[in-house]
Amino acid sequence: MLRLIVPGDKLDIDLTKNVSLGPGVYCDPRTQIIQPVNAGIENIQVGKRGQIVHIDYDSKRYVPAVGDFVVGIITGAFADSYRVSLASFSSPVSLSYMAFPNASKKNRPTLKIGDLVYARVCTAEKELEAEIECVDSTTGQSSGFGLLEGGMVMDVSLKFARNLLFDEKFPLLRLLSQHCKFEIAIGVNGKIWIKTEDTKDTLACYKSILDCAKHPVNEHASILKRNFKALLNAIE
Amino acid sequence: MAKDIEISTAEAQFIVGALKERYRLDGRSFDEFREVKIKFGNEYGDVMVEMGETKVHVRISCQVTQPYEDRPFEGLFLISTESTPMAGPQFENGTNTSGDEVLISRIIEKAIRRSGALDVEGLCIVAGSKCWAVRANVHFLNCDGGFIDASCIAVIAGLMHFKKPDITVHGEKVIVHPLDEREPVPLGILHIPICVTFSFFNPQDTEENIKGESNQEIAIIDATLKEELLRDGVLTVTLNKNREVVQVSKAGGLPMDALQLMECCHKAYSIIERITDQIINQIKEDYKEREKYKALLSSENARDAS
Amino acid sequence: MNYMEAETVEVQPITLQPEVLARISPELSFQRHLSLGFRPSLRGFEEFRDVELEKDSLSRYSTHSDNNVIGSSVVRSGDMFCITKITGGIIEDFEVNADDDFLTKALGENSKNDISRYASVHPVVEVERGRMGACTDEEMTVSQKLYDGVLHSRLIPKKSLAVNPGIRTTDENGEIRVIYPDEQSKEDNILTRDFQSNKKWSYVLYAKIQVFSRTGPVFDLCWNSLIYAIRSVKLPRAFIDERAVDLKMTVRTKGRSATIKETYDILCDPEMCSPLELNEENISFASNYGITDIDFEASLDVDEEDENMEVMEPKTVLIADIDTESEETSIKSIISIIGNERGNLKHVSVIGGGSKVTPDMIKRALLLSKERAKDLSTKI
Amino acid sequence: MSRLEIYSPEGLRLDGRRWNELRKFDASINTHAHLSDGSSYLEQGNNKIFTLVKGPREPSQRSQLDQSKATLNVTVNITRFSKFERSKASHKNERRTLEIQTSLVRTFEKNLMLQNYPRTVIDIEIHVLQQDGGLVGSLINGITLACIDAGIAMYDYISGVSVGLYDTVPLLDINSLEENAMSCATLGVVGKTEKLSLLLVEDKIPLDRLENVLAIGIAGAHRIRDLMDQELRRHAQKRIANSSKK
Amino acid sequence: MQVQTGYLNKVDGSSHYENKSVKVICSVTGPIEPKARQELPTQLALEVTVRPAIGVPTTREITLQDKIRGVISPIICRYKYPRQLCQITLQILESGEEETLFNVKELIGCINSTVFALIDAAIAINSIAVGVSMAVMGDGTFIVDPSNEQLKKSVSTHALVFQLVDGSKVVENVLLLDSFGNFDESTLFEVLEYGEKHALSLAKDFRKTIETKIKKDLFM
Repeated sequence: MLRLIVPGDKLDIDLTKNVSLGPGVYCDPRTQIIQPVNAGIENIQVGKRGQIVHIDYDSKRYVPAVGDFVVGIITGAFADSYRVSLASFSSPVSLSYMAFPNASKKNRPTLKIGDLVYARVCTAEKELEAEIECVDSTTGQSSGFGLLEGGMVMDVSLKFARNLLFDEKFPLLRLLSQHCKFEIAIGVNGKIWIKTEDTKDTLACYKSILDCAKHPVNEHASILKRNFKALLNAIE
Repeated sequence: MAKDIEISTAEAQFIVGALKERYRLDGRSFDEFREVKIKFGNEYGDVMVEMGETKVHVRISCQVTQPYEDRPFEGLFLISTESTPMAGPQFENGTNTSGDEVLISRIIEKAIRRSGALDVEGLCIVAGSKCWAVRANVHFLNCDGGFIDASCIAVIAGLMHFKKPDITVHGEKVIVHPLDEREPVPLGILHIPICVTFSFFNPQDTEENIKGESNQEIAIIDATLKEELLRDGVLTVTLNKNREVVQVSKAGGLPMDALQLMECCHKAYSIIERITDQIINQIKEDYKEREKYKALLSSENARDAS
Repeated sequence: MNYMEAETVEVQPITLQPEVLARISPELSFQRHLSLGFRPSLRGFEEFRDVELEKDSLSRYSTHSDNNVIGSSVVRSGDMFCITKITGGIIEDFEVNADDDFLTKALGENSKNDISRYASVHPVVEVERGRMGACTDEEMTVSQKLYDGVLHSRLIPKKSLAVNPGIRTTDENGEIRVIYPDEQSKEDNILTRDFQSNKKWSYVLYAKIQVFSRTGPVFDLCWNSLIYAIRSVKLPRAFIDERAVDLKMTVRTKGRSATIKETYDILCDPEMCSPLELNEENISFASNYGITDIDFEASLDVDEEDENMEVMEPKTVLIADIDTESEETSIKSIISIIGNERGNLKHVSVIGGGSKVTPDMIKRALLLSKERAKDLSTKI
Repeated sequence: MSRLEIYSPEGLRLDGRRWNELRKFDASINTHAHLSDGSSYLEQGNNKIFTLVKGPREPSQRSQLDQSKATLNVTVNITRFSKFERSKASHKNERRTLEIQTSLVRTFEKNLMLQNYPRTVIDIEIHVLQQDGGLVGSLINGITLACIDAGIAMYDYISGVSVGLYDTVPLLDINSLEENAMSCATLGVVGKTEKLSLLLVEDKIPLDRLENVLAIGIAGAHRIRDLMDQELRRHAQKRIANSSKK
Repeated sequence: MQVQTGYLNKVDGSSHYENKSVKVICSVTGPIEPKARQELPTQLALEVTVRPAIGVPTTREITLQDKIRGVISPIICRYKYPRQLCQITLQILESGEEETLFNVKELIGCINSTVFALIDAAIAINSIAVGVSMAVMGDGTFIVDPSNEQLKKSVSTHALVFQLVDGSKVVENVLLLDSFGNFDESTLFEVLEYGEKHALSLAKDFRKTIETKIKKDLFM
């Protein structure tokens, strides 16, 4: 059952049992009351370890959380780390020189200001500057993280980025692959990087993704068709 | 500006690269002006202009005041532009002394006020002692490029749409009639200036631009925010339907061939012709709509009275 | 590692002087005081500071002094004090339709309540901080609230501010005389009729309010001081010089010319003045109240002595006349009242940023405000 | 204002020039050698301007530090006594002054090789002692000269001039009387090319006449470039002569 | 009341609010990096800006900002975003009242539109605030959302904001009561009661608007 939650509402949870709080639910540090703080759809799962509660909602401003895959722009370089922006005007996060595969004191990464990186958030304390890493710390491998060369980047809403990254049933990527070959990196900070073999395809992908973000899933196929066709026609 | 929007090298290269292949991100051609949407509010002189995602609101108001001592026959006309973080977090509150914001307000000022688009002598009530002060408040709501063009359209459309209360003068005594008592009177508009902004990109290196003969520079009309952030130079021309250049501003930036600039001016003319007609027509329609409404109301009143 | 360093260190509880604690943790200091039954200022919960008023201690506009103060007050409340100086100006009425007779006719006799028939003062509040600088937000907000308050209490009718200028004439013998329309004889009537101006003037009142040694919220002090000062306003009579009336000026621009008449200045008479007519029943006084929860966990003596004492219910109390930094930062729910001793209210503002504001609390505050207004009104 | 004859039927202007003649152009560089790294003094007609270039030097504020290129600042000080009537208020924070400053920064940003001086700041100070029309053009010339004197790498000269349009006749290098009486355009031309770095038109000019105005402006600007070039070469010769003496 | 969320796309949250003759746009951006002087070590800093429809901002707008901040601060979970900034900008398009005399309608319009913009920006809030503007006329009648003429003829004007929780059906606190004019204790309590009733019914509209927004965002 879908239940609309507005901040201040009571959540349908059993407080005598364990509760894990997801996005949109907050425990007030003073009163210790668990309450919804965002408007959205209530989502409660009761598992073995207790209840997991979160609110489903969409937003634009990204707040770092551990484990998130993000696309960031290098905005500064310091003695031992880069400063990276995950969203314009947000507090910057840091990317240590040691957070790269095979990193050592001697072997420094060679990123430049303005470069795009794909990374994972490794610490995110709300009082401190968050940190990201370009290495899978369990394997020490790059695992697809690191510099994103060329291509194009676009900003979408956070919900859309999450759908694209996590929802296997979300058809957009599969549909895109029917039109052209592409490389893609999806950051849950709402930045999507895409690279194809030529400008025209990238442009079509760029427009299609942005259009699809504003329309329900069932219209995606026709949006793609239209955009790719329009660009093909423009050539002739 | 407080802080800038961050743009990655990859994105910048892609956008300029696409321009070289004559593509723009939003699929427009280089010479295509975005569709202008003009909406009027409930009051006279309340205009909202939208160009793509760019939104500008203008409110015209007036009050009786004293004229300047050295200009006893003229009313006052003031345009105030103030940006807020509403248009985008890159804008700062109140302090609009930064380069871009000064240029925006100066160009609007030159295009409309200095060019005498509003008949200020018509604002005089009693020479030397009473006159109308007309004020245009420009509110930047959403910035996706083209603030100058949109604001200029909004201000001039606002002035054309605005009506000031009717007055009766008995010697020194002035009676201002409320809007519901007497039909208000429109302002005197002497010409309709419209701004068109070109953004220039240099696809080659600087040397070629300055020394070379190739003139390969790219000029696009009505840039979006991203294009504005990446452009190398900008030109704003203001024209009216009388084929007069009201104002031209190319404050530095990428050096451009004089002939190419001339070409821009000619391109701009066809655009301003179209927009001028659009404004005139929309105001006509809005007035008609109001008339209808008013007629409806008065007939109802008449019925009530009987 | 050195053995000595590893030795255990005895942790001593730190004892802080009350004033030090008040700086470091105003909230804790506030709660400690409350749990003992009084406030950081050592006042009781519902105890007000005493207010002292000095009337007419500042000189005013007259032949003897060259200042232009037409009303003033000096008010002290606790450590804070406040000087209000009211100055006046005369402006030409541009509100062309705002004629009082016109309004009465247009709106009918019942329009006495109509807000456009009342005026306000233009206050500028300065809270002295011992340094120069731009206006703070507090100064601007207090100024605006004072303006709104005076306007909406309908204290000053526009009619009382209308200027009825006299004429200064010089007769054949060189004798200078000022004739006012309300005290003229028959022959003068003929004289002044010609000068009956088409223009309308009115007084505007400006108030400069300076607050010294700020210890807490300043609005109430400023309001009360302003009310005392308004009560003491005496408006000087104004006149026009006969010779100036004839003055005509020809202006020529761009080949056009026009004659501008009535460039005369209006002058004030330093000798004659009359008190500003107020709607006396609308004089009111301000007071404020905070609502806060007493947090017994913060008190010093619960843990040891009264172990068996039942857990105290959190208690909500009303604090009258907020003062001191610790109260100002700790109290988030505030009731501010402007009213008179008869329970007639002019302004009530409730901000419920913290503890719950209950009707009972508001009722209690209203009751206290009546007593306070009674006390303050006796000082005029 | 009395009716002045701006342009006589014989083709003479108020100060006796013909339509295509420049005003007296007197420039000298290295005038304030101890005060700055580069300086110039320029008299263009009755415009009297001196320009100081300080830098490239370390920025005083961290915010001015740019990793990739030098930061350029221009301050224009229009003195209160620069016009016939002394102005009551300072021109410092006027919008017009701010506009001129921004325009000048943007004009020279593209012409100076700022990428050669990363992490530094270049301050340009201009003092207008006297003004008589066509101010922005003169400011451009002053900066060009001073920057060359300071030895800052640049791509080419930029020369500025203003052109008025009297009915159908374009008048080159106008003074303030002419400026007030007609509409005019200010140009900043790059070297001997036809490229405009700066173009300002502030009053109505018929669209079909604009090309004409630009053409005469460009020609005039080229002439000014030559005059500046002459002065620079004269100054250089003098220096060479001085150094060879030793 | 008509509200459109997501009206502007360059900010994180926005709303276009229209109620009778009041029209306000609100934008919210945050949490973002504050300037050094704005930063608070333990909580979110709020920057509230109000721009009038006509003229330049004066002390009147500063006072509005102050009142809005007083209402909005307690409903935002400010300790969730230490050392961050939230910019709230309000542009009044139509005030619906004579600016020199009143500010009730604008104040309520600003507060209501801010609540929607905050929700749109997904800033954590612990409850919603619902505001009502009222006028008491000479004959003792109460008018909600009075017109300019009614305001001018009124005896007293009241701005009320309630903090609502639990399905937005329970009043948690009175966030603001701002009354001017000539009234007494019993009128004040009647106003409070009447306003509360109206706010609770208005809250239903609030929830409906929020529901449409959520459904649109999540394509449901």
